[in-house]
Formats: sequence, structure tokens, C-alpha cells
Amino acid sequence: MEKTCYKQNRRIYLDYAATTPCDLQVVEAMQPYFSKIFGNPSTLYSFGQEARRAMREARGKIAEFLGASPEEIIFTSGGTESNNTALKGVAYAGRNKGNHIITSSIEHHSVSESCKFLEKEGFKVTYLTVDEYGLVNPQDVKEAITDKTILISIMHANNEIGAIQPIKDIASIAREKEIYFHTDSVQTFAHIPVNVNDLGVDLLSMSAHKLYGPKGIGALYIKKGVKITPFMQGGDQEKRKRASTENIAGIAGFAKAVELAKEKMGNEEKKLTFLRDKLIKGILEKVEHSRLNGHPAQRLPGNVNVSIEYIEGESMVLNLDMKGIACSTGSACTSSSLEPSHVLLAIGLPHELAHSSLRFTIGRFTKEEDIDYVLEVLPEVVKKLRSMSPLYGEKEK
Amino acid sequence: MEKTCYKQNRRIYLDYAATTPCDLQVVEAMQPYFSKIFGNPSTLYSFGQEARRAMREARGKIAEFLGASPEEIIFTSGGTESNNTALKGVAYAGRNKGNHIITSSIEHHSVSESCKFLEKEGFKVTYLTVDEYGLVNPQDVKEAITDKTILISIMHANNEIGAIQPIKDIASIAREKEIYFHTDSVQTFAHIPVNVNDLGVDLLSMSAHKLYGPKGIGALYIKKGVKITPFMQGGDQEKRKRASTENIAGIAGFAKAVELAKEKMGNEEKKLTFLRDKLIKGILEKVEHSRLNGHPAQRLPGNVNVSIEYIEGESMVLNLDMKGIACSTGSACTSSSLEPSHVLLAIGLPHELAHSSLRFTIGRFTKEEDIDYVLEVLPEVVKKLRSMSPLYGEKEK
Amino acid sequence: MEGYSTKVMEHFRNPRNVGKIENPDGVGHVGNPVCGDIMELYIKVKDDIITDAKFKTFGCGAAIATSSMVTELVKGKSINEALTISNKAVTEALGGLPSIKMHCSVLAEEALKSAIDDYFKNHRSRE
Amino acid sequence: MEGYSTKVMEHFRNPRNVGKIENPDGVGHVGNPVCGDIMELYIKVKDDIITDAKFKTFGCGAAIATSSMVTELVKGKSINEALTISNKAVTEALGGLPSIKMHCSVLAEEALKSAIDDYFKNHRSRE
Ligand SMILES: Cc1ncc(COP(=O)(O)O)c(C=O)c1O
Ligand SMILES: Cc1ncc(COP(=O)(O)O)c(C=O)c1O
Repeated sequence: MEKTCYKQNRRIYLDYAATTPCDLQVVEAMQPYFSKIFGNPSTLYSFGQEARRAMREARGKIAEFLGASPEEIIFTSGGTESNNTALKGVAYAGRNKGNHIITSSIEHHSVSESCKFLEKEGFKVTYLTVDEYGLVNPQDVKEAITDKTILISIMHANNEIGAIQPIKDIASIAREKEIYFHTDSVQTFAHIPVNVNDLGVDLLSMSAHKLYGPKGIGALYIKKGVKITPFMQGGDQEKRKRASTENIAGIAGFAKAVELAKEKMGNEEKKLTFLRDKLIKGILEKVEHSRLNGHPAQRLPGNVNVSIEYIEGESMVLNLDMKGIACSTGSACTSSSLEPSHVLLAIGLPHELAHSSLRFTIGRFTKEEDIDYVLEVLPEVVKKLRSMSPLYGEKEK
Repeated sequence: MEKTCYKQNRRIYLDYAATTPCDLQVVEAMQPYFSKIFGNPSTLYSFGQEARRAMREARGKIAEFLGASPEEIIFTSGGTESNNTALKGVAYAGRNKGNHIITSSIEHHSVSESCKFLEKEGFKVTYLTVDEYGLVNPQDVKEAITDKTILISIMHANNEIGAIQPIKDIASIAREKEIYFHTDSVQTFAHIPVNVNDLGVDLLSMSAHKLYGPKGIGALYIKKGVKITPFMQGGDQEKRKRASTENIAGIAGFAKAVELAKEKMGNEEKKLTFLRDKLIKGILEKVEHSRLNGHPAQRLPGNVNVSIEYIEGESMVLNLDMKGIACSTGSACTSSSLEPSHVLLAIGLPHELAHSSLRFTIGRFTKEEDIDYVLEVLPEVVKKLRSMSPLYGEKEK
Repeated sequence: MEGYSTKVMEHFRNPRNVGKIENPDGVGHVGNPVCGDIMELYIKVKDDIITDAKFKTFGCGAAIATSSMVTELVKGKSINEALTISNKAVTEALGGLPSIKMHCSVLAEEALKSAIDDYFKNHRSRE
Repeated sequence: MEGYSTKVMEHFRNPRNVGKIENPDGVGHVGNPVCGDIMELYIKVKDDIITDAKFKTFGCGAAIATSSMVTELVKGKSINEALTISNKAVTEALGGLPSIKMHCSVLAEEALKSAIDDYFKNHRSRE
């Protein structure tokens, strides 16, 4: 895309679920660890021990926020690695006990692709369906369990439609049957309360760049006693659970982001919920033939996902971008397949509605006037695209 | 360790092989990508496309420096991930062709642990021995090849003793037999000339924090046509070869580090070689019963590895740290096993000499006076520790 | 995804020839909602020359841009010339497409062929 | 590795009782070069009281610190008291040790036991 299309003054970012900008305090917190406290934390001398101390502090902060102990947290390169580590790690370590895994049909690809890989390696995977709101039924989990089940992995909240799963109920079923339970908390950690004890989970994935921290750093909570085969293999870092020289700057930034979340989360949740509901209501009112995807209430504070009939997602995204609004779609446009979002299909949307989806995700730096602006611009964009659409035309006939 | 032990004025870092401080220009180059150009490069809108453009530029720079084309470079979280990806990726993808891998006994743990994992998965691995200098004999590689061999992985230079392997010769053997050849170039890339065409390799691992770039970012060169099963599985990033939201700040920093290396490498190589040889000569002259480990000439410019008889490595490292000098040892002190460095044992050192090793690695910010200072301080430290050593006492008797 | 070229974005922003032609001489319908792209291409033919072309498209940026471009390319061409317009020609005229969007140019070619087929069916038998 | 405690570093920096005792009443030799730690512990005993203790150690920071600490702990103690000094006592006196270094405190305990054994062998038979 050439320059001219950004000539508008406004630039409104409404794709916080894809990634967030670093909070400026996070950027600041990272600075000492690039060139000053740069030592390899595994080393004995002062340069290394200083880095190690910073790492210990960061780990402590994150653990505390989760209700975990520091030894239960390992740092990874992001949510994808945390999920790969949890899934493959538990599967390989538990192979002598069984080969069955239960997950849902709306997981992030880092979970579902790991499952597909494991299927090739001889594991059996049950992909649970969800209801029209995108919710997993705990009863289905119970019924899927066999005496070979070694792991259940259900995401805390879905990244596309924001549906928050009944994790506590599922975790307690898993616990009863002594099966490890993992949840992908990438979209919830530091956004809504996440406490590993309350939730009752054994493993939990996090990613810093979804919470105003840097990209390329994440963490995995592994409850004491849970056995995993390391995924990233090599040196003795992270108590031999995750090799590679530790990304201290990233870790320090992550910890700062968590510290900020701790401070801001309550208010932010309220603000985002308000803006979210305003945007949903506004779209449904102002745009004919639009519908909300996901659950109206059991939903991430910042998530708005709608389908706008007769027009396609990518062309909406591009038109909105021309007006300075950044959002995303579950249409197939950005992926190498032609299939639209597996999540939207899983909640029962027909293909055309899945291709017509638009996701706005609201975050820390969103203002109410941004929402107003979207509500002003979106109907025009819809009108323009519908005027081009053969489907809309047909309908009118 | 408490504060007081760093009260000396001098702080001399001589562990550049463990990690390097970021060059200040690298830190600067990263800044725009935290909060300004922070978009997810997979997205369509301007925030994302700007990030994508930065990534494309970075990839181009690194590819060019390697003699590769941009599509042949994927970004990873570091050397460990690059090695895991290369080893496991080729193994899984090539399983229908064969199950035999050839490597050396002095590889970094991220290669050797990946091999051990693969052995459990049904692969056969040949670990070639090395000579007293730590060099692999290409003839041995040739002889180890079977009709089941699908991968040969030999590191370009060893991180502990700095021995530079005859990669070209080994690669040409591999090519002749149409077997994929991978080299771990973490210690050589941007330090000595590394060109994938000259070397004739199919896969090559890099890590930014060894070349004044940030920690937590690395890359893997995968020659066009080489098939790998993705290691980090999930989304469609990196042409589906490596999932996870791209660490753009890290990538930009990595590219800047490479740009600087391109500019400085020739002179730096000369400077480091000079300082290295001065330090080696000085130690061998000033410290009785010391010996050089590794090859005297076929050696990384910045690498000095010596064994100092009758005293143990960690206690030397700690004493040197008390004098402000940061270096490392191949003694077992920092690892969870009691075995000293597998590399030092592989070159035939008896255990006591392996435990007595000291590694100084020299880098961009090392000054000649730093070397002089080490040569002044080390003999005192050795004397102090020998006076405590039951082995040294015995010898005098 | 790779970004779109300037030309693609230009056609996407200001698509040419949007709409229907009343009493067209040929109409092509291609694509389906499953794959996410539907194109309708209308042509008006006089003396073997395509005098007008319009489209309606449900689809991504590339689908709209290729629709726009193919209508532009075809106008003023004879039927036989129009039949030689390949997806490659459309792509090239747009300054290239991201590889995962190549199917849109194929769709545009098919829409054109389908409209011409329809014209043949309505107006004369193909030799 | 986890860092060492202040106390460990203090003993490492200024180890107490380094050296040999000429004509010792007991000597303990433990460890071997393979595992990277060798301790030699010398004691002087008078009227069942350990009046002096010295050590020589080849080993890591923890090995030196635990050697130093055990010689300190043992001086002035009766043989029977000395026999009750466990690796845990040494570790605690040092304010803890990184988990991968616990074996050093075990070695220190063993060195002491071995020196006392040697003393028994030389001077009296154990009852
Ligand atoms: C639910 C969920 N899980 C996992 C991930 C992967 O995280 P990352 O991009 O940090 O690898 C994401 C976001 O991309 C996500 O939304
Ligand atoms: C030769 C070699 N390979 C791989 C690695 C691993 O790199 P990273 O720490 O970036 O994972 C290192 C350094 O730690 C190394 O020296």
C-alpha cells in the first residue's frame, strides 16, 4: 500500500487482540538490560548475577500476580511457544500413561497445530465442538475422557470472538480424574482476573505482547509436580525446562507490563466493557443485516466481533484502514487457505457470514471518540461495499 | 554475591561468547518498534504493513550478508530454537527417507539434546569424535554415512574452545551424497566470513545476542527446496515455517547488528586475533603448568581457552570476578551435572584438566589494557588458589 | 500477508465500472460464498466489440481490484481479443498480486470467459 | 546458577584455616578429580578436643567455603560433638547453598568424618 492512503489525520488502532503497543513505562523498564545489565544470567560473575537478580524479581512479580510460586513460571518466546511446550511437553512426558488429548475446536492454531502434529506421532485428539456462542460444555469434556486421557487443553478466552470458557468447571473435572489441565490464557492474563489456584489449572500460557509488553516473550505456568519433556532443548536454563539464553530485556518488560496491569486492570476492565458495549450496540443499530458473534456477556472486555452480511471482511478492513481504523477479520484473506476462521465456522456461521466478519478489539489507549468515529465511518464503508456486492443486489430483488 | 565484591573500579567483560552487550546503535534501532511501529506484521492495515516493511528490510540485510535470498531466512527466538528447528525439522520431514543423523561430540547442547530427543523417537545418531584440537575429520563424516543418513550437523566453530571446523569439506561430502547439511553458526556469523554458498550448507543457525544484537532473537537459513516440519507450530507466520507473532523490535535490532558487523568485521577480526594471541602467550608464559585448549590457529578470533593445572575453574572465575574480570569455565560448576564440559573431555583432557579450564572471550569493546590487566591479575589468583590446592601441594612434594 | 501493490490499492479504492448493465449481452457468475469470492461480470457487445463492462463483486481487496482491472482491459476489445486476456495479464496490469491472492486473478479471467460464453449462448453459436 | 549467599562468598574470599598441619592427629581425604572436588582436612586433637583444623581444597566456590566453614565449626569441639556436625549444619552456617552445590557440604562432612576416622585409627580404637 502506498503512502497516500494514510493521509488522514486519525489513526485508530482497534486490533489489541492481535498485538498491543508497548506501554512507554515498559519500554523504559527494558532499557537497562540491553547494554548495561546484559550478562548471561547463567554465569557466575557479577554481570551475570545482576541479570539473574533482575530475572528473579521479574519472575516473582508475574508469579505473584498469577497466585503461583516463582519456580512454577518458565519464560518462553511467546504464547505460541508456551502452547507448544505445554501440549508437546505433557504429551511426550505422559506417553507411558496414555495417548489421548482433549481440546476444543476453537483453540488458537498454536494449540491445534501442536495437536495435529501429535496425532501424527500416535496420539489421539478429541476436538470438542462448541455452542453457538463459542462455549465449551464441561459435560462434553467429562464424556470425552477415557482411561488414556493425559491432557485437557481448553483456552481461557477465544482470541476471535472473545468467548470466556468455564475453565473452573472444566479444571475441576480434570482434577477429579487426575488429568493435567492446560489453558491458553494469552487473551485473558492481565485483562481479567487470572489466578491459577482459583482456576485450578496445571499449566497456563501467557504472552507479553498482548498486555502492553514486548513481542517475543511469554511464559508458561507449570504447576509444581507436573512433568513435561522440554520442548526447546539445549542448555540448563529455566531449571532445564526451557533452554536458550534468557531474554532479560524482554523479561523485564514483561514484568513491568504485569506490574502496570495489576494497577490498572480493574478500571480498564470497566472502561473496555463500556466501550465494547457501546460499539456493539452502535453497529447493530446503525448497520442493517449485522450480527454479533460470540456471547453477549461472557466475553472479553475489549472484544467486538460482528458479521456484516453481503460484504467481505478483508475489503472492509482495507476500507476502514483507508479511514485510519485498524481492525481485523476472520475472513480467509490473510491466511494461505481459502477457509475462513475455524472459530466462526465452529460456532455455526455459514461460510458467507464467516467471510463477512469484522473484529474490533479495544485496549488501553482507546478513547470513546474513537468508538464514535468507527460508528460514523463504518456505515459508509458498508454502504460502499454493498453497492458493489452481487449478494446484496440479489437480496434487494 | 553481595555488593561489596564489586567495589573495584574496573569491570572487564571477557565472556563475549556467552553473550554480548547490545551495541548502542542496535538499541537505538529497536526503539521505534516498541510503541510506534508496533503492528502485527501479519495484518493488512497500515500499522501492520509498516511493521512488515521493516521486517522485510531486516530480512533482506541479513540474507544479503549471508549470500542467501530473503525467502531463505526465518526468524527464531535464538540459536537454540534455530538448532532445534533445523535438527527436528529436517528429521521429521525426512523420516520417510531415512532415520540416520550424523553430528559431532562437541556440538552445543541445543544440537546434542535435540539429537538425544530424536534418538528416543527412533532416529539413530552418530556422534563423531574429534581430534585433540577439537576438529572433526571430514573423512570420518564420509565413513559414517549410510543409505539412511538424512542429515549431517556440524557446528561452524565451537563455543568453548573456538575450533573452526572444515565446514566446506564436510558440506561438499554431504552434497555429493545428497544429504542435508546443517551448521550451527552462532559463534561465527558476523565474526568471521560466513557465506552459505561458499560454505555449501543447506541450513545455518544464527543468534543475535552473540553479535551485539538483542537476546531472544535468532535466525535460521533454510536453503530453497529444503523440506522441514515446522518446530514452532501455530499461525502462518514466516511462510508457515515458524509460528508466533514476530518480534519486530528484536528483528530490527538483529538487522542493525548485522549491518554494523558488515562494516566492522574485517578490522575487528584482526584486532581480536591480536588480543587473543597476546593473552594466550601471556598466560602460557606467566602461569606455570598451563596449557591452551583447542587449535592454536584454526580458532575463533576472540577465543582463549586454557587449563590451569591443580586449581578448579569456578573458583578462578569467582576470584577473577572479585578483581572485576568476567570470564567462564568448562568446569561443571554451573551445570546440574558434576561432569565438566563435554567438549574438553572430547578433546581428550583428563577430568582434572577439564575442571581446571578457563575461557576468556574477547569482543568489540575489549581494550589492550584489559588484556594487560588480566595478565597482571591472573597469576596472583592462580597463586592464591594453588596455595589452597591439595593437588599442587602433592606435586611439590 | 504481503502488501498489495499501489496499483491494486488504487483500483480497490476507486474501482472502475462497478454495477450492473441493464439488458447485458453476456453475464458471467463465478465463485461461491465458501471460498469467499463471488464475481458477476456484465458485458455489452456491439459488432463483436465489447463496448461496455461492469461488475459486482463480493470479495477481498484483490477480488475487487482484479474485477475492476478486467473490466477496464476488456472494454473496446473484440471478443476474440478479450478471450486472450489471461489471469496473468490481469495480474501484470495490476503490478502483481500477493501469491495467496493469485486465485482472484484466475476468478477474474473466469468471470470474463463466463460472460463471453453467455454472450455466445445468447447471440450466436461458437464455431 | 543461583548466586552464592553473602556468607559463602565471605568464606570463599577469606577462607579460614587454609593449609596443612604438620604431624596432624587425623587427616581426611575425600573427593576425586572426576567430580571436580578434592578436600584434605587436617585435625589436631588434645584431650579429645579438636584444637586445630586446616584444609586444602581443589574445588569450586562452595567447596572452598564449606571447607573453611567446617574447620571453623569443628575447632574447640570434642570429637563426639564434631561427629554430630552434619552437612546440613555446614550449609546452614553458610546461610544456604545453591541446590546444585549441596554435594559440597556433603563432601565437607565426609572430610571431617574421614579425618576423625583417621584419628581413631591412629590414636585409639572406637568403642
Ligand atoms: C489465544 C492465543 N493463543 C496464542 C497466541 C500466540 O501468541 P504469540 O503470538 O505470542 O506466539 C495468540 C496470539 O497470537 C492468541 O491470541
Ligand atoms: C554454538 C552455540 N550454539 C547455540 C547457542 C544457543 O544460542 P541461544 O542462547 O541464542 O539460544 C549458543 C550460545 O548459547 C552457542 O554458543
